[in-house]
Amino acid sequence: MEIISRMEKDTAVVTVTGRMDAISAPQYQDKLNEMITAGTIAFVVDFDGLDYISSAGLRGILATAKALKIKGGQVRFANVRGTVKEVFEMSGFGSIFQVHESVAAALAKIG
Amino acid sequence: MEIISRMEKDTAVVTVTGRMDAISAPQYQDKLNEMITAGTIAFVVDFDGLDYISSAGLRGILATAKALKIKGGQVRFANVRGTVKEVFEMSGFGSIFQVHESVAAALAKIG
Amino acid sequence: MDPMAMTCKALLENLDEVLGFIESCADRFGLKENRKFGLLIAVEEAFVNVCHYAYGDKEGEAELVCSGDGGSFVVEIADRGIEFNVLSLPDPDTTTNIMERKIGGLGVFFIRKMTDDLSYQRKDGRNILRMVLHAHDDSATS
Amino acid sequence: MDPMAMTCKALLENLDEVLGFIESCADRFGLKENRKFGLLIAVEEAFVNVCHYAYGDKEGEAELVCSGDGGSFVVEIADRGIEFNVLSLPDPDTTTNIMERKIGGLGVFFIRKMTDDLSYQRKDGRNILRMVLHAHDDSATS
Ligand SMILES: Nc1ncnc2c1ncn2[C@@H]1O[C@H](COP(=O)(O)OP(=O)(O)O)[C@@H](O)[C@H]1O
Ligand SMILES: Nc1ncnc2c1ncn2[C@@H]1O[C@H](COP(=O)(O)OP(=O)(O)O)[C@@H](O)[C@H]1O
Repeated sequence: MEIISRMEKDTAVVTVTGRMDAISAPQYQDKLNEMITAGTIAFVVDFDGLDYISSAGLRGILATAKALKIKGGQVRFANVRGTVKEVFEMSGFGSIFQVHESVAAALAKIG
Repeated sequence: MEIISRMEKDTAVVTVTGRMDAISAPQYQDKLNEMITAGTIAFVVDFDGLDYISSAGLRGILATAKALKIKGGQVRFANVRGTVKEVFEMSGFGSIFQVHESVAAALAKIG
Repeated sequence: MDPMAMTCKALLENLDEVLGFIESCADRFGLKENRKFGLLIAVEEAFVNVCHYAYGDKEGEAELVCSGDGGSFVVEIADRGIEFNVLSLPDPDTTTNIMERKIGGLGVFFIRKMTDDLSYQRKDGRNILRMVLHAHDDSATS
Repeated sequence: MDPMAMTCKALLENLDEVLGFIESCADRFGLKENRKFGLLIAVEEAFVNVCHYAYGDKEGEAELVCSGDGGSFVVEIADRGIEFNVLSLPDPDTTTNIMERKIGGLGVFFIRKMTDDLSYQRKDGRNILRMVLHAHDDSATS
């Protein structure tokens, strides 16, 4: 798994590629926690290049989303497709999280 | 393993990349036999991108070299390095075959 | 496809090797890419659970066997840990909101959802979970 | 590194999986790239020989176990075929010219040359060949 982030104004756009499994998921959590600690509270996570996500990945997503909620922040997801979309739908994550067609659409909602 | 060939005048320059093992070695033999049947009798084989060669690979090299000898042809090798060089030296192939520093040097000898 | 087996300590650090092994077998069998990712998730969940729960504080082994059975790709994962039947768990609640939501039971739920056919056997002190994927995407994740 | 094992039918078509398994174990152990290729050649020769000779016309299995032993990476390959000790063969003649040259005995010769340490055991009806590579390139291929 590879994580790259860039800032669009005050929003962090985080691109995750590869596979988010029980070994790599903590990397996602660490990266976002680090940015939250540094003051970022708006995130768009781009899953365009993500092939695969297991329950360990969802655990990391949920934990950081909770941390963000407490700070009044938000996280939106873009390009949730294929197997990752299946997992989002099965787990209900597709309903409890904001999912967008593209990074641009997600950014527009943050405004 | 991947094999690409191009003609330099009447000489075929054959580039082999990847690994030449018991599964892929027949591919080398087939490719060269095909060209020999089509009339090519001078070959430079470029091993620059070859990571690995096993005794099955040497078997293929020897078989085609014999077929060429019978037709009065020749095969020269370029960029034999690393583990492939080790294998050539151990097996005596480094002495019974013509090995050159570069494709250009090999082509120069064919003239 | 003839059966191929891999055995290793049931430790999380072996997950990459386990998934690599399953993936190369699935590629050989010719399982389609999208079905393969679903299967890898199911195998991950099953292997991770064996790592976490099967042997308590002790160390133990996990064995994986891949085979082709007609038009189906079959993965069996076995351990010698405490008896546990994946099929006995109820489905988790997947509707609660972010703050209330706990993740528990999703692993086993994914195993059930990502396979076309799932069976469990306790035999000679071993848990054997058999996951089947049909080569053709007829009854998947329904 | 804890031992990891793989078992499959001794068929040439399984060579990719076998080498893939050994490679991922060697990577985990941290074996240097150039030493790894030498080891893969030794494993290929040993596995191919089990495929060709161990079981005659019948089918049989090969088992591979990788482990770390202090500063050394160890691969064991075992079969239940006819008794055969790799160490019993003489070195081949590597000096004859192209037309006279036959390739025979190079496989076993490579196994010996590409390993730092090699031992053979016949035990419980199994041939067990143990190949050792030191992490540090001290005594290789000499
Ligand atoms: N192999 C196993 N052996 C024993 N208990 C298990 C095993 N796998 C799962 N369990 C039990 O089933 C529960 C649900 O597992 P799972 O769906 O993977 O979610 P989680 O691990 O997040 O709790 C676990 O909390 C554990 O109590
Ligand atoms: N696993 C084995 N079981 C029985 N005989 C073997 C085995 N491996 C090698 N041999 C014998 O040793 C000979 C030399 O093997 P090898 O060095 O690999 O060269 P090649 O296979 O090209 O003959 C083989 O021809 C075969 O007779």
